[in-house]
Amino acid sequence: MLATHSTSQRRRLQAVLEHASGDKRFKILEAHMKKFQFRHDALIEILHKAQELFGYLEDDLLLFISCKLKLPASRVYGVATFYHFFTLKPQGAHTCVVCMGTACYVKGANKVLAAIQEDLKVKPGETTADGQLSLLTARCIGACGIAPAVVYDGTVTPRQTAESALEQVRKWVTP
Amino acid sequence: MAAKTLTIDGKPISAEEGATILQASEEAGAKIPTLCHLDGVYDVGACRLCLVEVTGVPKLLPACTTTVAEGMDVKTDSERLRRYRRMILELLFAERNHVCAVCVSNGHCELQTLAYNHGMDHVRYDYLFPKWGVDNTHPLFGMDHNRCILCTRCVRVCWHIEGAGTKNVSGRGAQARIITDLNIPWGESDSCTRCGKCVQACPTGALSHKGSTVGEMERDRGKLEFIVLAREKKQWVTAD
Amino acid sequence: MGDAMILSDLTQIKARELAARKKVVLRVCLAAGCMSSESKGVKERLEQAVAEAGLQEEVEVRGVGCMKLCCEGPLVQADPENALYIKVTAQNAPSIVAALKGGKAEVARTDPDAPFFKRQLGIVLANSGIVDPERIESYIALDGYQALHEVLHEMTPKEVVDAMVASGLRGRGGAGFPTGLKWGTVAKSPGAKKYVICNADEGDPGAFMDRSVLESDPHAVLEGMAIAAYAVGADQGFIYVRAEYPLAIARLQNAIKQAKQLGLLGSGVFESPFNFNIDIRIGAGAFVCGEETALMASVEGKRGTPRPRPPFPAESGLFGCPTLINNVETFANVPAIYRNGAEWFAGIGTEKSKGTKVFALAGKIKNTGLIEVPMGTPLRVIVEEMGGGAPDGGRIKAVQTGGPSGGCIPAQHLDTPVDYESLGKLGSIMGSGGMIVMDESTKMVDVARFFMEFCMDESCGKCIPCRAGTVQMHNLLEKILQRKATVRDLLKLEELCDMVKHTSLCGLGQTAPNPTLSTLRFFRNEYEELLQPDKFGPPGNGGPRESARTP
Amino acid sequence: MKVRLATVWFGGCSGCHMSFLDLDEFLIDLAEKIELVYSPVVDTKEYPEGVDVCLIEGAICNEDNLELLQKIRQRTRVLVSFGDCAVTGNVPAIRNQLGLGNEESVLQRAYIENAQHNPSLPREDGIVPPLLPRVMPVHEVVHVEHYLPGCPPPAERIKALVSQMLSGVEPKLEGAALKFG
Repeated sequence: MLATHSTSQRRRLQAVLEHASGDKRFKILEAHMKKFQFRHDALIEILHKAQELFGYLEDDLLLFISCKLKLPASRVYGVATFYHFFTLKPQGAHTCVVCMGTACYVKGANKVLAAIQEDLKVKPGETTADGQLSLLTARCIGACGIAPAVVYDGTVTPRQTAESALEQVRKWVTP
Repeated sequence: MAAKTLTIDGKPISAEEGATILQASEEAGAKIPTLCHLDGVYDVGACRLCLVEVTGVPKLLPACTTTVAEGMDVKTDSERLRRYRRMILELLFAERNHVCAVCVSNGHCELQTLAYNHGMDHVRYDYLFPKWGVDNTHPLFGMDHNRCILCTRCVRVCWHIEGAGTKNVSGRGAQARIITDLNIPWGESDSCTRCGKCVQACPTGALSHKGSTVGEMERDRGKLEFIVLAREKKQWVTAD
Repeated sequence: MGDAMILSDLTQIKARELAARKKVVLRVCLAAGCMSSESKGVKERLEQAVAEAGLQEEVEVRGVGCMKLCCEGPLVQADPENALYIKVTAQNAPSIVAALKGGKAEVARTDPDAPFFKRQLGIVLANSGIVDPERIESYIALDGYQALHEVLHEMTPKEVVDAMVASGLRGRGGAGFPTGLKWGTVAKSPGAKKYVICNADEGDPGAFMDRSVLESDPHAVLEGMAIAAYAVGADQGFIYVRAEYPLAIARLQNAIKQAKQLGLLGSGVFESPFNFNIDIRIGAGAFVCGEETALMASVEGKRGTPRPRPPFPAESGLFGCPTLINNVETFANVPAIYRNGAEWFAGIGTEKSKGTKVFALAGKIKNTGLIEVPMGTPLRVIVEEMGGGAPDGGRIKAVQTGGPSGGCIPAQHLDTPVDYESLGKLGSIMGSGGMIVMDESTKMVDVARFFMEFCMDESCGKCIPCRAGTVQMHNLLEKILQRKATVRDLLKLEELCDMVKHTSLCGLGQTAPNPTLSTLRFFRNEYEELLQPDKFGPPGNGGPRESARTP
Repeated sequence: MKVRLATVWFGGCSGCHMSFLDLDEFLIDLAEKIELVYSPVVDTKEYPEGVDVCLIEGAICNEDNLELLQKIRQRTRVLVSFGDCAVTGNVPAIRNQLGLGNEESVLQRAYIENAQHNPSLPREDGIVPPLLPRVMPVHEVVHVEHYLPGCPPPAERIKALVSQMLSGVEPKLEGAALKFG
C-alpha cells in the first residue's frame, strides 16, 4: 500500500495513520469509504464527508484518503481543488455566504457584498483576522424569489440590504 | 478491419475504420496543427488547433478525436480555420509568460513554430503577465509554470505510459496548474520515478533538463514512441 | 425492503389515504424559499392552534412544496375555501385557524384567481403545493406510480420509447433535444449495463425550477427515471444534485428510502423482472458539471472536465456504458405523459415545442416565483400579466433567458412566443428556465460583464478558447465599462466572441459569448456610448492624427 | 524623393540597432534611397514632422517613451515594431509579473541591493523619467503598421522587410522569418 509513496511521505503517512487511530473522525470517514467499498468513483462523496467531519481538507487528510482509496495523491488533490465547495483552508467560526446569482445581482447583492467587505476588511474566500467569520460568495442558491439572499451559518435569509447584513455579521466579529 | 473512403482537402483517401481524421490526414499529406496531441497517449481534444471543417456538419470537429466515416469530406485548411488557429495561439502567448528570447526551448518549441507558421507576427490581446513560479527542486528536471500551456501531455505520459500518476492538474480555469503529488515540490516526490518522459513530452520550455540554457533544450520524441511500441505491441523497433 | 408491491397494494394505499383525508386542509409551503422565512415555525404554530381549537379531527396541517408566489412567502392555503394567505408569521396562526369557523383572518391574502395563478398549466408542478413531499402515500393518493405499473405490465420497452417519441417532449435542460430520440438511441445501444442519470445540477444563476420540483414532488422524478430505465434497459440510476440544495437532497434521500421500502425501487418492481436502484451523487460547486460529459466525469469521482462528443453518452457514457441523461424537469414530465397518453401531451404547446415549461421568474418584477405555462405563451403574458410588470412603476427593458448561455430579449420583442425556435431566433435560448427581468436601471454592458465573469470563473480550464478567451473577453468588457476602450477593442471583443463560440470544446465555452453577443445586437448603443476616441489608432478611427499625417 | 526614415530606441538593449548595422554593404545601397531623419546614430534632438517610416526598437517603459511614441505616431506614416521588445515587451516586460507598484521594487533591486558603489535611486525631476506601472509593447499604445520580431531580428530579415517597403510592395514576412526570440 505504501509502495508508491516517498520515504518522506511514507513517514508522514505513518504519522497520519497513527494520529488517525486515536481520532474518531477518521474512523467514521473510513467507515464511510467502506460503505462505498473504497471505490474510486466515490472520491467526491468521501471528500464531502471529510469536509463535513473536519471542517476543511488539510493535506494530511487528503493523504489519508489517497492512501485508503489507493489513488495517486495528485489525483485526490486535483479533484479537491477543482470543486469550489471544497476548502483546503480552515474556515471561520461563522460563515456568511452572499448569493451572487443573477436575480440577487440585479437586486443589489453586489452592494451587500461590498458593504461587508468594506466593514470587516475581508475579501470573499477569506476569513477575518480574528478567525470569527468567513466571507463567501455563491453562484446561485436558488432562492431567487426572495432576492437578494444571504446565508448566515447555513440559514438562508431573504431580502437583505447592506444595513441588515452588517447588523448580522457585526455580532460575530470582535470590533 | 474495414476501410473507409473519404476526401481530405479534395484528395480521395482510404483509412482504417476507427482511425482519426488526424491519422488519416497524415497519409493524405495534410499537416494539421496540434499541441495537446502526442503519439502514444490518449487524446483529449483540448487545444482546439486541429479543428477541421467537415461538409454537412455545422460544428468544427477536432481531428484528433473524430473518427473517419465513409464519404466524409474534410477540409483541414481554410481562411477561417487559420484565423481561429492564430487567435488560439495569440491567447496562449498572452496567457502566461512566454519569453522566447530567454527560453530553453527557443528554436525547438512547438508553440513557437506553430506561431510563426500561422503568421503570428504579434499578439493583439493584452499580455496578462501572471505571476507563476518555477519549481527547480528536482535533481534532474525543472518545471517553469510560466511556459506551461496546460496541454496535459506530461500528466498523460506519467499516468498512461509510466503509470506513476505523479502529475495532475489542480484548480480550474485560468488558475489551473500542473502539480506534483499533493502539490509538493517536485524534488520531494518519490512517486516520481525520474524517468523523464514528461520532459520528453512537453511541447514548450515548461519542462526541461536541468542545466540547459537558452535554446539548448532539445527533445527526443522517438523515445516515447519506442516505449509505447515496445509496451503495447511488443515491438522493439527504434523510431527514426 | 418489503415484499414486492402489486397494483392492489397501490390502490389500497390510495384508498387509505383518501379515507383519512380531513374536511379542511391547511397547506403550508415548506420549500426552501418560504423555509427561509420561517415557514416551519408557521406550520408548528398552526398545528398547535388546531389542537387548541379542538379541530384535530376536521383539520389537517400539511407541509407541502412550492406554492409558486415566492416573493410573498411564507404562503398558507386553506382548503376547501381556497384562501391564500401571504407573508404569514407564526403569530398569524390562531387567526387563520379561527377563520376556518367563519369570519375573516387578520392576515394578508392574495387572489388565487389572479393571472399569476390562472394562466398556469400544471404538469410538472401539478402536485407542487398539494402533496406532502415527505410522504410517498401522499403522492400515491394522486395516482403516483400508476404509470410505472402500467408501463411495466402493459408496454414493451420499445412501446415506451415510441410513446415518448409521439409525445414530442424535448429536453428541458436547455438545448431541447427530442427526449424520445435520446431514449431510443440508448435503448438501441448494445451493452449489458446501462445507466440513467438525472441532471439536477441546476447551475444557471437565477434558476430554481429544478430545486422546487425536487423539494415539492420528488417522487415524480423517481417515477420518471424508473420508466426511462425500463425503456432503455438500465438498472442503475444516479441523481446528480448540487450541494447548494440541502433540502432537495434530504427530500430525495427520504423519497428513495420510502420507494425502496414499498418495493417501487429495487429488484422485481411490481412483480416484474425489472430492477432499478437510484443513488444520489452530490455536486461540489462546478457549473460545468451541468454539461453531460463533465457530469459523468464527476459521477465517476473525477475532475468535472468535459470531453469531446462523439462518442455520445447514449453510446459510451458513465463508466463507458450507454447512458441516458435527462434533467429534472424532463423526468418530472414523464409520469404524466404515460398516465394521460402521448396524444394528450402532444396536444399542448406549439407545433415544435410540446407541453409546458417551468420558469423561475425573478429580477425587477412584481411577482417573483415559479410559473408553468404552455409552450408558445408570449413573453408579454408572462412578464406583464402574470409577473405584474416592473415594480414601483419602472419600465421593463429586457428579459434575460438561458442564464450565462442565453441572451437578453429587449422589450420590443416581448410578443415573442416562448418556444425553442423563437427564442433561438432572437439569439437567446430557452435554457433551463431562468427568467430574469431587467428594468431601465439595468446597464446592459454590466450584465454582459457579469455573465462573462461567471463563465470565466466556471471555465474548467481544459480547452484554450474558453480558458483564455473568457479572460480576455472579460478584460475587454471591463475596459469598456471603465471608459478606457476604443472601437478597436470592441472589434477585438466581437472577433473573440465568434472564435470562442465556434472552437470551444463544450457548451459552456460555446455559449459563453451569448450574453455579450445578444446585448451587442440589441443594445449596441450602450457599448458605443462608453467608447473613447482612438487618438493613436489606424487611419479612419476618428483620431486627430488624420490631419497630421503626410500625404 | 528619398524616403524619410527614422529609427528610435526605447526600452531595449540596442541589439536591434546593432543588427541593423550588420546590414553591412546594404547600408550603402540604402543610403541612396533614404534620408535618416532621426536615430540614435544621428544627432537630431527633436523628432521631425512628416516621417515616412520609423523603426521602433524597445518596449514602452517610462513616461518619456510614452510621450515620444505618441508624438512619433502623430508625425509618421508607417510604424514598424522592430524586434521582440517592441513587439512583445520581451525582457523589459518581465517586471510586469511583479504586479502593480513594481517600479519601486525594481529600482530598489537594481540601484540599492545590487549596487556595488554608492547605492542611491536615480531621481531627478525633469531628467530621469519615472517608470510606467506596466511595460507595454508598442502596439498596446499606438497603432502599428508592420511587425519585425526577433531578438534581435537577423540582418537578413531586416533587409527583406526594408527592401519590400522601399520597392513599394506591402511588406510581408512569412514562416520562420516571423520567429520570436
